[in-house]
Amino acid sequence: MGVKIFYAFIALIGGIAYGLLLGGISRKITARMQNRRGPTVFQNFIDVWKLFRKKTAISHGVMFYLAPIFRLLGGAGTFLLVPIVVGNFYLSNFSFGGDLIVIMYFMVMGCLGMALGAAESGHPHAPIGVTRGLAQMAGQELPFIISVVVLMIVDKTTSVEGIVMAQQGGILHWHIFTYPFAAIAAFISLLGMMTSYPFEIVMAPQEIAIGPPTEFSSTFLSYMFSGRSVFAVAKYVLFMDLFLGGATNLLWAFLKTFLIFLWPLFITDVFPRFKLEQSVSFFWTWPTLIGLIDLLRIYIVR
Amino acid sequence: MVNPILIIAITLASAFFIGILQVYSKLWAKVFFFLVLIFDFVAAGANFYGFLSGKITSPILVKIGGFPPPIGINLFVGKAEAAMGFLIFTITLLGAYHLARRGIPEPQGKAMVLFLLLSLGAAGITFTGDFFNLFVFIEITSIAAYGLVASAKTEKSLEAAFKYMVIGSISSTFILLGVVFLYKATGSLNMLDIAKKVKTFPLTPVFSLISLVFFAGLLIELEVFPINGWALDVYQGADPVVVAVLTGAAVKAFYLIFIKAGGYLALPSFFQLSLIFGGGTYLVSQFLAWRQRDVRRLLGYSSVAQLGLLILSAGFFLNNSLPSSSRHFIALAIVLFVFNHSFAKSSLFLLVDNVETREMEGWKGILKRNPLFKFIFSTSVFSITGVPPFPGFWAKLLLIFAIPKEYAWVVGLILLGAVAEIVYYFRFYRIASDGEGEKVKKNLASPLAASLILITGGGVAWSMFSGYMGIMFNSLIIVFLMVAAAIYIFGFSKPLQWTASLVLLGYGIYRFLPSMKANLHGFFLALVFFGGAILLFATYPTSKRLSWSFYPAYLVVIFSLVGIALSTSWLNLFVYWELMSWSSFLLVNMGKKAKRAAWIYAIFSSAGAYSMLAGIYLLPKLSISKIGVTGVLIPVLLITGFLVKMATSPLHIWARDAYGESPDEFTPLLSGIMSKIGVFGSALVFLYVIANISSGPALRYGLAWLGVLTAFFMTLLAVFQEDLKKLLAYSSVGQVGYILLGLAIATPLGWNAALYHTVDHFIFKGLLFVAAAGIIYRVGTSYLPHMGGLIRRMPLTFLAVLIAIISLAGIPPMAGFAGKWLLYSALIEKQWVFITVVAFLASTLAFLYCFKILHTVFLGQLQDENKNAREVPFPIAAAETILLVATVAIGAFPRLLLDPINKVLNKIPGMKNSGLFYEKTLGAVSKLGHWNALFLMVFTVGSFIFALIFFALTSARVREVKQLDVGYAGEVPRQVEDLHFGYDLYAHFRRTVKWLIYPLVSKIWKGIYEWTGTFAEVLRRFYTGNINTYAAYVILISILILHFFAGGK
Amino acid sequence: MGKDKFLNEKPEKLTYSGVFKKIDNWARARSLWVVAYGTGCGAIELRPTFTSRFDAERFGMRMVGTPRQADVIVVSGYLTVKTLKRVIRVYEQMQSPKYVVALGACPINGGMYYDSYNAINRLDLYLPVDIWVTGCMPRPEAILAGFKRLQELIDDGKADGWKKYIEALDWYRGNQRKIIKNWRMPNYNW
Amino acid sequence: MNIIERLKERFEVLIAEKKRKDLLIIETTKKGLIPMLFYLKEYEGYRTLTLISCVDWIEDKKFQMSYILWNFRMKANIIVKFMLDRENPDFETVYKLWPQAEAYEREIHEMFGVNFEGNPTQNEELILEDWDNIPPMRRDFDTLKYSMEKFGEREPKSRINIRKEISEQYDEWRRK
Repeated sequence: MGVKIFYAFIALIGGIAYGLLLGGISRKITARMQNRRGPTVFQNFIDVWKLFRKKTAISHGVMFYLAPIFRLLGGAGTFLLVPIVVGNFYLSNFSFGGDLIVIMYFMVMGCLGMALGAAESGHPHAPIGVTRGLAQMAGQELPFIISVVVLMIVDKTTSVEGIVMAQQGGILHWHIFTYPFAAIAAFISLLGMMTSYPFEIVMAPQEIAIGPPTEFSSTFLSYMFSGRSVFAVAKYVLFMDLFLGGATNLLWAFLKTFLIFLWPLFITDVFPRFKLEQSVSFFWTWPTLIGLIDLLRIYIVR
Repeated sequence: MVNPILIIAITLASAFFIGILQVYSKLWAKVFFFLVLIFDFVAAGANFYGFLSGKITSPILVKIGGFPPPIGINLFVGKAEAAMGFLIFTITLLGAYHLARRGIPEPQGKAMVLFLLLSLGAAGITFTGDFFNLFVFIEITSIAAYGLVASAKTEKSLEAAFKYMVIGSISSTFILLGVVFLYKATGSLNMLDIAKKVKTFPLTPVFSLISLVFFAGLLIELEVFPINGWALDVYQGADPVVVAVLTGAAVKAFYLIFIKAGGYLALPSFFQLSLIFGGGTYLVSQFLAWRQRDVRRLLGYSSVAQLGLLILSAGFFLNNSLPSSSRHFIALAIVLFVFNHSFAKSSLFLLVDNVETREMEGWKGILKRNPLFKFIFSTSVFSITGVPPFPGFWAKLLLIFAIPKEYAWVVGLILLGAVAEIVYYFRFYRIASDGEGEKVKKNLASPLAASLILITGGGVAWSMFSGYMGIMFNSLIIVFLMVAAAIYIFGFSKPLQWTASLVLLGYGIYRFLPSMKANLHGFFLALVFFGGAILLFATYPTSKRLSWSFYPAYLVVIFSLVGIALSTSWLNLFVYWELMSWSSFLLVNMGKKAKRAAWIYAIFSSAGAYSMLAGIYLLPKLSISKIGVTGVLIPVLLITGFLVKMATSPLHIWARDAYGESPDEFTPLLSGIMSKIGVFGSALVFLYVIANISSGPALRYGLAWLGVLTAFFMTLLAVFQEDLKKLLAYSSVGQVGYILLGLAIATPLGWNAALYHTVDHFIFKGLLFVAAAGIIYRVGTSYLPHMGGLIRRMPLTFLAVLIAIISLAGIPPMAGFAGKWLLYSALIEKQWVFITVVAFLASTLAFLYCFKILHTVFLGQLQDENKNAREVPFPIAAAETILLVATVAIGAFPRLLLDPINKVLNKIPGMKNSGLFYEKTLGAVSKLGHWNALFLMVFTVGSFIFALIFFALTSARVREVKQLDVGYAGEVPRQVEDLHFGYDLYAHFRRTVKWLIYPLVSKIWKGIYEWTGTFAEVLRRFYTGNINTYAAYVILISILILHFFAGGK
Repeated sequence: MGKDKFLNEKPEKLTYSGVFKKIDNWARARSLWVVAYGTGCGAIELRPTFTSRFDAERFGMRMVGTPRQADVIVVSGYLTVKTLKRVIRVYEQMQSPKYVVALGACPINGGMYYDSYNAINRLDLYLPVDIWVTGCMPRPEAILAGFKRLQELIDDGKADGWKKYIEALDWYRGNQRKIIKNWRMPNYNW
Repeated sequence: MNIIERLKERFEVLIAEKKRKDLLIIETTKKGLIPMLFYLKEYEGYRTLTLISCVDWIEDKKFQMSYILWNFRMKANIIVKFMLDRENPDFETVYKLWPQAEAYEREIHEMFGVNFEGNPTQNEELILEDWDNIPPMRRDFDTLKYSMEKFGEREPKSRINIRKEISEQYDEWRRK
């Protein structure tokens, strides 16, 4: 167990670093798409360090103080519960802790903790952002749930390892090819999960400053930044495990997560922002209908 | 033994003597009047007691003038006659006493004479053994009644008296005609003689026609629909005291002769006649009263309906083809009905006499300021509507279970009418108890006596009932219930009541500990007891402002729940169920704005209970065990009753307001435990009924959809609630939907999920409601936008609510997640794909309101008016802590709860292999997946602490700032600024899901209510109020009766 | 102001030391977050600075919507008394280390509004300015040059206006109160 | 009969000048203004109040108040003006006729000190928070002097000097 914890810790550091790097890459790619040079790919590291080393910070109360920790815990916990390389002792982390259902609910913890801290700040923008985020979540979860239910039912398992195992035996066994509609639904839902344009509802800088974290500063913000990064990586890894057949070694894992990372990025950079109503309606119509095709398929075939 | 002739003769003589005495001394006339009545009362009582005690064994036969029966007139007093006589004189005495206290209408002498004549006539009708003599007494009664009705001397009463006279004459004519024909046909006027002759007599159509003429006359007097317009006018127009005596005594005498004549004349079509006229009158009148605004007329409709039910029962009683045991039960039911109705209705009419206004609106809030009035009113209304433990309830039960299965539709009709009765009576009750009315005249002695008689009768009826139906009521529970009543009667101070209740509950736990075995019954028994104790404990701090009857009613609820959990027979369960429903109705009604909610609650729970009763009636046997039934009707009827308590959509509309407006101290029980007893009932239905029918899987699938849609829609509605308790109410209902879903899956895993969630939902929702009670106590409002920022004032409550919410939302390390995990595992195992998706989505939606609770209550800006709010009082905090510890403990060690559940499930055939086993690293493992609760708890808490320490060490210098130190667009703040965002948090989301939250169900229910009312209004046009039409109806109906029922069909 | 709703305490003096001093300064210089707050006409020049054409993001700069997370406040042009109040509040709500950049002629000496009854003449009296960018208005290129200079100063550890402000808070406050007669803010805006 | 004649018939018109096809300037008296505005609004179709302005005729000891109205149908403006006593600048609000007048009047009150009787918000600060002098748009207000006194010297010897000066002040303060 001690070894496990040690390796998990290493993996966590790696995950955070990878997440920050991906964030930097996304900023760079966005900049290049907008015909400018953009910051270095390590910009996020600099930002995090700067925030981490700020001299002063303010706190609005206990929940506010704990919010970044919740956020980091939610991100890191999710990351550690998802096996990166299935079967590998060092890289499956704590995936014995729970199956896909556990992960899906664990994912909420960080968001909820941060939402509470933001709400305690007493800044009106914070609850506005949070309620938008939660409503958005209700929207994006539906297609995601549909595809996850499809996978769980066809693979007759709820554990991530089981789902990965079911996809072994060649690229065409990946769920993205065997259940393409479910995969499409889930990947559209991923756009919402990453809260990037066109589903940038929570932060919405043009409307409510930056929403929930308005009052967070300095070290608080650096923790949240790290938590957010590693949470993003956790989602990529989860999607890799669910749809791209998992990874057999670390290199594959990097490659596949990078591919998944690119998908929301390219959507983000070319679309304007939805209103919340439009966003939820969108999620509850098109991706849901697409996902339902596969759901109906397994319903009939079964 | 007192010779009945004495009663009649002395009353008759003194009636005329009073007229003379009146001229000399009004006072002495009055004294004499009462002396005569008391004599009658004592004499009739003595006879009745003689029959009861067995001193008189054979019927008293009085030969007048010494002629033997067939030739001379004679009186015949059997058991029934003696009882009826006693009833008549009791009611008359009560009425007379009331009249005397209020002031006898002028001219006093005439009124007293008529009053005596009325009672004398009624007694004569009862006692006589001769048909012609009967006619004479009917005439005496009627003429006295006309006079008394007119004595109020208002326009309405005079009109009513005139109508009564016209219709009464027609009726008398029919009766006389019948008697004459009878004599012609049989050559005798003596009832017994005729009865003897009829047995050997060829039943020719002509003879049937003759007796029909007689019965047509009687039916007119018995106010059957549609020839009862005059009677309603009498009820409405006459002096209420007179009406009380008329409906309580005179009409009952007519009813007795109706049964007697039915038996003597052996009319072949009597059964159909009574079924059609009795049933029709019953049902139509119950609905006609639906929108009635005039109190007296409403009571009139109710009287007519009750008479209809009596006529119906008479038909069954005299139907020789039924087994004698069921006829015996029906006889008992009739006795109870007559007793119940006479006293309850007289009491109500005497109460009406105390209130000036006729309009129901005028009764607004009348109960609030008049406690004694309230007591009498409640007793009478409860008794008439058949609320346990009053006689009406037992009468209804006896009647229903005595009706053979081939007349099941009659049972349906009776229950339908009963629901309608509850709708209008409790609308009346609601208006009377809503708000603060004025004090009324206090002339309450007679009605009080009547209601006390009713209560005694209820107790007697209960023991009789359990004796006859062979049901063993757990005597310990009865004792506890009586102690609860004693707490009410002795009226201790409220903290003392609280202590007494806790002690009683503790003693109950001690006594019932052996019953908490590892089976379903024991499981729910433990939940009721321990949960009830915790929730009761938390009521202490606010107990001072509670109503006097709070703790007794609370205890009655708890011990009824115990009774339900321990029931081995469906009927036993039903009795406790009703007791629980109605005591909880009283509790809900104690809320300040809860009157309407309580009314709807009463309607729904009684409708549900009657549906359950119909199901129980249709069951082949009453014990709770495997029952082989076919068809989907019985399980649906049964489970509807339980679903109402669980407030499953579309039966949920009572829940929001009943939860929201009921006293804060009671709501935790309502949500935490009472809804769970619905789960218990449903589990029984699933286990013993649905499991055995062929369409079981389809039914289960339907119920699963019902459960999941409830969860979905209630969650959605909770999101948009702005009231703390109503929000929690919707949430509670939604969570119970999950439990129903788990039950409907009916695999070991599904039942595991359902039972786990049952306990867990009690823990977190009990915690939330208890905390809500504390918060509302401190803050003084349950309106969410008026709260905010309370985390600094109530840190412990915040922590408790936070953990409860995490548990509710199903976020891993807390207890709630296990329920979710089990449920989804079961669903995926069962492969109900669409249901799984909706269930997942509903639980995602739950995050929305979870955040809303935490934010609007505890986070955000503190409002100025809550500046001085303190932490919740100690008992509430203690209860919170207990439940909090339970949540965390079960979160870390779910086997604390899962192992007992497994034990329970192992007792159930088909549920043996729970589908879960435990492994060291993987934790709980099902066929599909795994989840290690302890690891998650340790991992979460451990990393949390680690991260916290690291954060505290490395963070920048942190300054704790105050409320308005927020970077709000650089604006310079002002002291009065309210930056709290607490109203309509999800306005944007509501715009998206507008089409989903359209209040369809409540509109449908409202539509049903309104349309029934409108239909009743249309039907009511039948009563034109015109005597010509009434007379025409009478003639027409009589001809129809003669036409259709003649002939020995 | 109300004691119960505002933290009316003065900030502590901060020492500027530590093992990571060099790295800190390096990182601070390369990650300047500018609070999106425009005071005057210069705000219109600030936006293009962040667009594709001038691309301030390549220096690690970005706009943030809240003072809590910002490092730099740009006083972009003339400053009226009314706006000054808000600027002071925003500045004090920023977390240290923080920097002030004054754009255009007006904050330097009043510019074309030197005789206005309402525009201040010298920003220095009220806030510790780290960098002045002259011009009426300065073009984005000039603004970028200013920021570049600010980065150099931070790198060298010379941009210490924020420390000065805390040390001499009373002096600054005195100047501020001289023109803001009715001080309706807390003693220090946390 | 054109509008000038109609106005002359009803009100006291001092000057009526048709500047352009679509612009008419009317001068009236203080007493006649509000009835005239009312008439113009209700009967002549000048339903929109575009602007209220004030000019300080310090030599005449008058404020010239101008109300510019706009007739949407005819696409024509009318300027109604009158002279208000400078020493005693009390007038009534037209807030009841045009709610938007509230803000114009508030500004004129702040800048010129004209008192509009009946305007509910005119005493609230619009632009000048904590103003401590005579209204700044009056011509007898010396804005340069005021600025120098309040905000310091404008013309430094050089940029270095001002920096130096301020740092001197700062150092001096620190020494204390």
